[in-house]
Amino acid sequence: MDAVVIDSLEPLVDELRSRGYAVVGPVVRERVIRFEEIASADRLARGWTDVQEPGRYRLAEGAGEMVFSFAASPDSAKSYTQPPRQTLFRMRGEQIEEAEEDAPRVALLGVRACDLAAIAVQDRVFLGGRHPDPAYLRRRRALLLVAVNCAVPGGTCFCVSMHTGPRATTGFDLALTELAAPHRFVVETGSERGEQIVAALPRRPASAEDLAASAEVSRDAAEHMGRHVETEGIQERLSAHDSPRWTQVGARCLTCTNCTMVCPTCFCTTVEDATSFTDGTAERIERWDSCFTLDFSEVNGTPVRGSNAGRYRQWLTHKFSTWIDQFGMSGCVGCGRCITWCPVGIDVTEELANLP
Amino acid sequence: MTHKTVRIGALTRVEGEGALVVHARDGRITGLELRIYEPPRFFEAMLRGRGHTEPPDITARICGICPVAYQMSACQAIEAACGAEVTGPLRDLRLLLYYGEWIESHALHVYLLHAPDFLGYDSGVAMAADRRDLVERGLELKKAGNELITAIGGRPIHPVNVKVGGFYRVPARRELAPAAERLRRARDHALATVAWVAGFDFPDVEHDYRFLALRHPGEYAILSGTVVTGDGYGPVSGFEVARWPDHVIEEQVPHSTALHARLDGATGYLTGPLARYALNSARLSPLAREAAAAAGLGRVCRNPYRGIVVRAVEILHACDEALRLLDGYAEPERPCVPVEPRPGVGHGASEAPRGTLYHRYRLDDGGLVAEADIVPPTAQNQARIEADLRDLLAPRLTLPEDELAGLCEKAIRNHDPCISCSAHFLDFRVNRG
Amino acid sequence: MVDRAPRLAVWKFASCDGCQLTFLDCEDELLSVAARVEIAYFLEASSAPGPGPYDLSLVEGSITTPEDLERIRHVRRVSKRLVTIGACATAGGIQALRDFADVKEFAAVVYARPDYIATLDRSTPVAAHVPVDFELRGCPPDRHQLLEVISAFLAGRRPVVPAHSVCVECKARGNACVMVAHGTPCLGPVTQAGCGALCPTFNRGCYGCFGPMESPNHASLNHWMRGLGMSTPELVRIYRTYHATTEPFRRAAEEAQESGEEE
Amino acid sequence: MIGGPHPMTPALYRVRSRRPDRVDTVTLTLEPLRGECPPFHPGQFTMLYAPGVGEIAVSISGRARSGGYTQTIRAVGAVSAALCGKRPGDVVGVRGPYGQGWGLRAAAGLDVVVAAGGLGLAPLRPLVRALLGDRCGRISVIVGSRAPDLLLYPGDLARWTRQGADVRVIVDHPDHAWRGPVGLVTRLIDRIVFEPRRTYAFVCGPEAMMRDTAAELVRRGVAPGRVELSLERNMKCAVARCGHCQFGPLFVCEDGPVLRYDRVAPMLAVPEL
Ligand SMILES: Cc1cc2nc3c(=O)[nH]c(=O)nc-3n(C[C@H](O)[C@H](O)[C@H](O)COP(=O)(O)OP(=O)(O)OC[C@H]3O[C@@H](n4cnc5c(N)ncnc54)[C@H](O)[C@@H]3O)c2cc1C
Ligand code: SF4
Ligand code: SF4
Ligand code: SF4
Repeated sequence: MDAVVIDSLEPLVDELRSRGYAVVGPVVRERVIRFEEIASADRLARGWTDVQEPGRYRLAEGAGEMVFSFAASPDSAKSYTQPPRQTLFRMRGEQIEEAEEDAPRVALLGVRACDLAAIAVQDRVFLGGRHPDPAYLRRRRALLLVAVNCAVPGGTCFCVSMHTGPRATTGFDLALTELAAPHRFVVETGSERGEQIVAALPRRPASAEDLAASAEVSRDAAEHMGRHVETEGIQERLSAHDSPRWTQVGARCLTCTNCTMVCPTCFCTTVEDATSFTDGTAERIERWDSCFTLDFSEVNGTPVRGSNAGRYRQWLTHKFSTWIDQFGMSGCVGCGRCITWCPVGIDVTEELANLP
Repeated sequence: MTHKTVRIGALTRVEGEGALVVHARDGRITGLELRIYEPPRFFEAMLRGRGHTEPPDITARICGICPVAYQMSACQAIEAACGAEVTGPLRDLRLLLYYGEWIESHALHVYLLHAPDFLGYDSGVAMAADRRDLVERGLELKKAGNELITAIGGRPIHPVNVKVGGFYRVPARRELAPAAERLRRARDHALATVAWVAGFDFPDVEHDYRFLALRHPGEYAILSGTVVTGDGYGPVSGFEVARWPDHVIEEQVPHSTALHARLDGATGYLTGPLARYALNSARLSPLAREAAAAAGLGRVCRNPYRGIVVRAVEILHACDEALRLLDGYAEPERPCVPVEPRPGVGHGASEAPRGTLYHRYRLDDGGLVAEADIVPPTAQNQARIEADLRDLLAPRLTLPEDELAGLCEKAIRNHDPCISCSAHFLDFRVNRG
Repeated sequence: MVDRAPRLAVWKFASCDGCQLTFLDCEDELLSVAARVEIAYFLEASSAPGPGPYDLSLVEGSITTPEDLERIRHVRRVSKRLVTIGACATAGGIQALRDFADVKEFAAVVYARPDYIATLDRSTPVAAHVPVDFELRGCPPDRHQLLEVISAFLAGRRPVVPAHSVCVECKARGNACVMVAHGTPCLGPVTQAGCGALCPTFNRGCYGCFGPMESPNHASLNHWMRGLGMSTPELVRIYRTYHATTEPFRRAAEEAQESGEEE
Repeated sequence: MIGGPHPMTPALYRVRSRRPDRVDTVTLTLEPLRGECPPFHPGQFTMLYAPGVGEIAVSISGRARSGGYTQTIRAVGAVSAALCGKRPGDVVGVRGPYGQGWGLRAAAGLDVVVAAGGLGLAPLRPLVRALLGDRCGRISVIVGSRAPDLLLYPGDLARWTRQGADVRVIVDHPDHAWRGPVGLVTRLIDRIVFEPRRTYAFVCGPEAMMRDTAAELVRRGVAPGRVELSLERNMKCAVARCGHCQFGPLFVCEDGPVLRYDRVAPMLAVPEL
């Protein structure tokens, strides 16, 4: 289907809801742009923008009617593709039953190109190996992705370096480009599901000017990346295991795990066991874990990576180097979340630039 | 010449650690010591040099049973010192939090600590073996209180959301909805509780108490008010909380880590449910007033054993009032009012479940606490509890010792003494002298 | 071997009673627990203390008097497993602030006749005196963690009480970092998880009531929090509350003092 | 197409028999409640789940005549202790077998050195059995044990000797009855006969022991590409999704646990990798 133009998001939100999707979109909550379920397009973070730098995020007033004038939110699609906590199975007596947690239909409205790239990374991790995860697949299928092409990259963004953005080219059901004067959205479709939805909306074909303006948005965004990473030779640079740089960053790193928790591709988990007082049911739970905890690498009572430097090195080398060995793609999509949300402002791009 | 010593090595089913020693000679009590051996924790001393924002969190740690009471008295004392006042919807939210603590604390005492005395069990858990339905009802009530505190304060013990000036974040209406739902059921449980405990077999005892409680023009005072005292028959006299030090003086007794309080020179006054009821029963919610009447409480209750009925009535009042506030709840516009520290003295008092809890702080030029003074209810009641015990024992000294010990423990539990609280108060003026 | 219910004891030392109350606050589980274990000694809840030995002792409170020093040794002798609960029992609690002062002066401030008061110079955790099998942190401990310790004990497993930072729970709960988004100083990154990241959920910085996490980097955090406007005395005070005498928080306060002098 | 059970859901097995090996170590024979035991390669492991307690990685130490797996577990913590406490008839969960086993075929026609430290003998046991079954070259088995009474599988060791292997044992802490050598397992390399340039080696034990043994063999001329080690890392999933066992670019669970020394030697030299 050719690109179309819609003037308002209201019919889109309504259409998605009428198809049984919970629509999750950007709203302002506690002075941060968050993704949460909305009942109507009114709730969206219209007129807000954000200012992001290492270790600092501030909400700010944006351009009047524009709905998507901000960069990455602390929320990514990860909470939907891989919930922070899931029950794996329950065992009672000699019976074991898988906890088929239901996968509600969710439409994510406002995901960015980097987020789509992150979902592709997760697809590779959870579905592309020898032991694909049926629960992940269920959730993934229940997810409808309405992407928005970035207009205002944040101070910590570097998707251009990672070749993941700023324009959404694949992996979405719908992709919107928000245009001003007059306020409108160019809509591209990326799936049959997407086409059916567009077919139900009031729309008009996109004109050549609409398309040119849409392309201009992405060109402009690409020129305003807050950060840059030199990916050429990155694996070689990251093989400098004994660089003094690791000790320096280790002295700053809190080993708090925030970077891994907000990263849309970090997939590490651990398991917990629970037993009930009443009926003796045993339960196994999988939850997010992080390579920054000591337990993570514990063998025979001692962590393999005891120092902060060792743990930071593991995270950075995995993201940008060994991930490529393991999955044939980089683990970083350049969203900048780990930089903004590191409580002490450690900047992966700076660390990478400072390696020999 | 006959000697007799009654000893209770460790009081049970009270909060904190205490013991009782009674000496008698020739049928006369020669010594009676309610010993509080709760180790001293020196809160007033530790508070010196802390920031003006800190006492609510720090003093909460005096008592895990009534942390909200400490937080409320501390906040109000500091706000008074800084010339700030919390009013309107923010004050309502404080009241709601406090009602939660009342429900939780009273339900704990009524069901798990006190009722077993009347029904002949060693504990609430033992009682559950025969009367699981009752204990479950009590636990549900308690849970309703805890959920309300949790929704507003984050957790029931040492809530994290209380701040000098108000709160860190005010809950949205929808966040309070589950607690409100549970409270509706709790109110029915509370009604049933009043009827249930009213039917207990009470010894026929009455004491001429001198009562002390807060009084508020529009409320059955919990959060704030002026101090009133009286005997329940005659007129009351009153004073502003800021005049507390002129009226209440503490003194140290050798057998205890707690101090005894004197009101206008006389020892042995009573604060807590009986006092509140005697002085303020007209301000109970209509539902609670009706239930009290049906339970035969009258306008004043001087029988300490019936304290359990008054507590049940107060649970009902708290549920009822909390629901009224919840139904009218609109999210306050801002979570707190600004409180700028300035040098000066502030006093604050509120009604902890066990009675009036008074705080006083002096802030220095840097906004730090220079002096702190805390008078918890059990310290005020200790002399009166000892008097109750003398009255109880004097005519019964011929009874076997273990029987006497049992009677004493019950008489002490009537007052729900919170011994954790009582081990740390002082009056600076006394000690400085 | 006869299968009998494990015997549980709950002991109190210098404390606010909150940790024991946490147990009674498990309204939904209390009666099920009581059905699985024999609550043999629990003065606050029962006037029928059963004699030892006990399979599991939960100990609340810190050691502050000469008698308590004796009593904790007794508790250890009569307990197969001894689990300390709460900041007082695991770290000395708020009353350990006396360690930074002169306890005699403290007593003189509070009591007219300090000579009546028998107390030790320091408030110490239980583990300073007897071996402890497990320490459950928190002022107060989290209800779910307390139940987890009891049920892990019954199931013979290692309790799920991770030693990582509050941030892990904060992010799993879906909070945005209050330090990054609001500039609110927060001890979450150096504090052990367990509470469910309560304070940040209420828009407040963590004040460290679960004590230091497994590898706290206070120097880096202090530096950052100074940038957010905290003064040296404020930094010192925030570490000197409920876990003041734990080695990491003691050092954190000292580090703040030292780096404050440099500036 | 993706379907079927979740990769983290175990199959249920019943403990068929239990043999205490030494004070803290037990060998269990496990049979599935339904269906058959999947085939395994020597060196592979399973994830054993003690219901309500936890799940740990345990090597397969052999196949019982009945067809079940035998697995040897040392009680070092809660989960291993719970598994050691299982009795015949009890039910446990099993996932696997997982991982890359020993390069049995690569050793064909060569002298073989098998070096084990402590419990490291468990995954080597099915290997030695297989080697003895289908080849006739020189086979040396050198075993280090902390103390004589902690030695695993003494019956197997004797049988292997009878079957023609050169089996030698060394201990750290001898008792009065011990007449054999004392020290680290590397000392035994002197005593065995092998042609370094035509030798293949299989090593399993504590990491330091493996590093030293491999280095010593290489020093004597064994090609680093002909030395295999079985690495141990923290494992929660064994299917390359939990991230715990990463070792540089490797997932020890899927790319290992058996890895060639030429590949891992540089990584083993990096602290905290
Ligand atoms: C490939 C492989 C094969 C193994 N084969 C055997 C075997 O045949 N027999 C045997 O007795 N043991 C074997 N182990 C070691 C065994 O997995 C650990 O001893 C066990 O995990 C300890 O768990 P625990 O709960 O009993 O002890 P704890 O020390 O209480 O362990 C606590 C936690 O730490 C983790 N942990 C601790 N040590 C290890 C470790 N070495 N590996 C992975 N996780 C660890 C566990 O995940 C556990 O959840 C093997 C390990 C690996 C990786
Ligand atoms: S490593 Fe950082 S920038 Fe890269 S995807 Fe993760 S959070 Fe985003
Ligand atoms: S890099 Fe930053 S966010 Fe990540 S663990 Fe270190 S301090 Fe925390
Ligand atoms: S966030 Fe910190 S201070 Fe607040 S409850 Fe949790 S551990 Fe305690």
